Amino acid sequence: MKIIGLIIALSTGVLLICATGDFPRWADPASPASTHLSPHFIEKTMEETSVPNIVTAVLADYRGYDTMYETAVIFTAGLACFILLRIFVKEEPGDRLYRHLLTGVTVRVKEGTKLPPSEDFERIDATWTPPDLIIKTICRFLIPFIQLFALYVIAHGHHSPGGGFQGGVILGASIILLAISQDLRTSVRRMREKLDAVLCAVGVIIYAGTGALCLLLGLNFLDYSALASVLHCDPVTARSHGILIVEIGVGIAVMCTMIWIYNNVSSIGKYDEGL
Amino acid sequence: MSQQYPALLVIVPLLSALVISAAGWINKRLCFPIAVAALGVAAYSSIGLLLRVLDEGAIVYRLGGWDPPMGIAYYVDHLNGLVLAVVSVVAFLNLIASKKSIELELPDKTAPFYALYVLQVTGLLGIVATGDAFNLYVLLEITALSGYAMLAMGKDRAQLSTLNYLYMGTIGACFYLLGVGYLYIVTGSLNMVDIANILPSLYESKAVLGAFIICLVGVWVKMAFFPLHAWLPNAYTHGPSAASSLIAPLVTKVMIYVMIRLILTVFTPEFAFNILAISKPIVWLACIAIFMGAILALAERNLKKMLTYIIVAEVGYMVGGAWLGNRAGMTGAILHIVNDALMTLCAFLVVSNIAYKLKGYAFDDIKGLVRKMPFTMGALVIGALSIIGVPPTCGFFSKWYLISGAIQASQYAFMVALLFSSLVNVVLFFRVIEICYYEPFSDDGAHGHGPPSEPMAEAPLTMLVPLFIVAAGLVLVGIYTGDIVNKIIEFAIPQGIV
Amino acid sequence: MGDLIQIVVAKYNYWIYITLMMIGLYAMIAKNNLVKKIVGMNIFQTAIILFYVSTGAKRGATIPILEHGHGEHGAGAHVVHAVDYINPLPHVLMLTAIVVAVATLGVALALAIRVYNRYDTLEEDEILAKIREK
Amino acid sequence: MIWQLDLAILTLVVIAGIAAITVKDLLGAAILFGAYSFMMCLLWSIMGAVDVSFTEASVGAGVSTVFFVAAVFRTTRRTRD
Repeated sequence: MKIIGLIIALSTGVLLICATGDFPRWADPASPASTHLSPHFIEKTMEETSVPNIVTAVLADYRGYDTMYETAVIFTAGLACFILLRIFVKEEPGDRLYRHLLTGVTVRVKEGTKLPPSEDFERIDATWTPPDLIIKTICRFLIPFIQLFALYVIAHGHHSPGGGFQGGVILGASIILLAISQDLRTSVRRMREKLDAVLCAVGVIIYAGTGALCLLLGLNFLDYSALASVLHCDPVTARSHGILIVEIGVGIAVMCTMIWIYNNVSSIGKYDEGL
Repeated sequence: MSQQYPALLVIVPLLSALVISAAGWINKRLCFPIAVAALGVAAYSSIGLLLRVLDEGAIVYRLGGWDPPMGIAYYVDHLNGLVLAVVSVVAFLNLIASKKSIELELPDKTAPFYALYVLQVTGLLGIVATGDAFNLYVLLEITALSGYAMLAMGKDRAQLSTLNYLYMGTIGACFYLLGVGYLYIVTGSLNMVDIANILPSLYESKAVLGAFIICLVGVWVKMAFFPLHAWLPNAYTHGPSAASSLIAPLVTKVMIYVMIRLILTVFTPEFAFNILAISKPIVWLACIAIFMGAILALAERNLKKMLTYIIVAEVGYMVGGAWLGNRAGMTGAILHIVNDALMTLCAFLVVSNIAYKLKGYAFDDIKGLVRKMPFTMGALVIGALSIIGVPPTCGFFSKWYLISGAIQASQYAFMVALLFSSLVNVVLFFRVIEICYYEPFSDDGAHGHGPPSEPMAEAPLTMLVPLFIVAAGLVLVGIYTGDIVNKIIEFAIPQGIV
Repeated sequence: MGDLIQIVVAKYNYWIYITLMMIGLYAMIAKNNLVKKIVGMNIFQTAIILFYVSTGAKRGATIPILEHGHGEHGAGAHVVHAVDYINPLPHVLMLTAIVVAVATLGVALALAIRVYNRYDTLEEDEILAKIREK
Repeated sequence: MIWQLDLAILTLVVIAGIAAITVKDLLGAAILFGAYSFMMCLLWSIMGAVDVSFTEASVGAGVSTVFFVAAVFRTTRRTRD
């Protein structure tokens, strides 16, 4: 297998290197890639969509259809991880560990038995380590700021690098950070599985629904200028607002999918004990 | 509203897939009706679209209202109008047929399964309709990811074989992406028609040649063309019935459509057939694919796995037909996309009926099955006749075009391969039918009191009716082949190919 | 000398991209461990993304965010020249590709975990041996 | 764009890539892959693809690495190649 792999990789490499022979010079301003389509995007974006960040404009408007499917790909991945890994168990399986908060004594509870209801016991993971004050405090302190930054990234995507994806991933990462620094149950309490899964679909629905609204308003699918009559503004501004709406949808979908995938992967679908 | 058919075709399934996955958390019984409604709308609009294309010629739908090279456009002509109709109808019939088997095989995950099913169909329809090379890649990945998830829900070694499928599928998709990148760097465009307009001045360029080969190899991996077929049989065999009877008929066929689209629209036949002298080797490769597919199928003693090797051979038919480089061969290849989708669907629906009633589909399990499931077996006979290529069924006509194309191009090896494969198919299906008709159940043999009176235990009506529709479709498409060829495929092939 | 360096720089870039692709492809085919294959898959995808991004590079141009973007909208506010800004199209495409890559990664890891739960190993030859034993 | 920096980082990227697929510990491979992604994102910001490098920094170097670590934690670190 190693030799076959080497042969395939090398022959592909040779083919690719040979084909680079006729490429334009690297970073050449006169190359076809820089002269055919991109001048239109660079020069017309401002007057057609009034978004200074060209990447955002092309991403969500000119090639908005691609981006919708990209969101759908992420959604598909979340759904795939869910269907592959999630195990629905009625009772908690196996032995569970509880820690008595006052004394620090760890109690192992056998399968099928239950602990008397008491406020003093805290459920802990099998790989539990004593809480590190620094990590817990710093994470608790950081997470709101991370989330604030993520919202800024989504909202300011028109003017600076960023947008729905980056913001969504950062939002998702903040919840994942919570799950790592505390434990999975804490983060699932904050973001219930059902809410997460429904929001994941809702994010993509916001995107595709905006497109479908344009279609119902009489223009082509995803032609945000149709929103002008709803938003009471001129078509160019409507495009700018349309981009913001779909970016929010993308942000929600990406955030929830990242959390969904992480939860399923880190707990092997049991939603019980995480990393 | 008919202006918006191209959009409706993919948007309705996409939105309803999302609604299904959300509704699954509220009430699982909502999912199936939503999925049926969505695919029904898709099938309706794809047929409406095909009729419009027949009236008015190719339709360009500008998504986002931007003109094609800037934005993404759908470009629907006779070729993909036909394929769209086939994809949506096959997906719709299979969904209805699969309801019971999904509920049996995946009792607590029906909702996400329906969502993935509809997403898969969305991806396939999008791949066929799109006129943008990069958009095709994104849709390819939706199709692939939902396919992996569905196939991996099967039993035995389903996860392992799906993981191998994932590796191979990703290599294929990445190669395609790389090929598009090479095209982009020399043309600066991503729209298929636009690329085709720029390319003629670059035919000598090594980069274009490289792009073509890489794209082609990527698509070949995805369609399981012979040396790159290793992922297919295991992945399709071990998947749940509903998933394999959706993916087996459609995914390979859609990838063949992509290859034909690359040849006809993006790189133009002039470049593919005349400037490059690679037609002959590819047809030889197709011959080997057909031979190997047939021989490997002979070695199998499991009905479903045998069918997967037949798919490998059929891919060889279509690749070879497309690369013969003449009108008859191309007609045969396009016609065979339609026919093979229906034939494979018929065969796999039979398999899913068997799996619904019996434990397995190895040859030992299906002995004497005809007494137990006579209607299912009747449909299998029609499907088998079509795969073999017996005249009233549609399989005969596409094979006829392929063979006459091979004679015109004087590629006699391809003709021999086709005849050989038909012969092997006769043997394969005769063996299956013999086992089903004549061999008694193994435990009945012990009693030895004349013919056993096995009670009939046919699959439920919701599984049988779609199967009969498909079987009738095989004959009907065969009867109306002339119309399909003269009214649709004739216009799908550019005049340049004689 | 300056020219030579330029040529080497130009070609060196493409060679390195292709080397990275070869590393990824080799790992996907030849490695025995399922997770190593997934690492290879990501390296392959990232190398392709690198290749695309480099097609957008433009000498003497700045990042594709328009200056004087704030304030009045529409034409006439500020004349934009295409040569001043890097080609944004490959960036857009590659945002999509990165997301596709992470989606594939998620599904692949989920599958690898399922395989591990069933066979208790990630080595492909050990798994095949276990299947043959049954 | 400074070509010396570009070449240096390119070389580092290749080294990180080779290391990620040869190291005999899956957790190490995951971390090296994170390093690879992060250097890739530096490379892209040198080329002026700010949005792409931002995405790669959050997705490739951040979340992907977390997924890898989670999967390795749930399976095994052991590997023979």
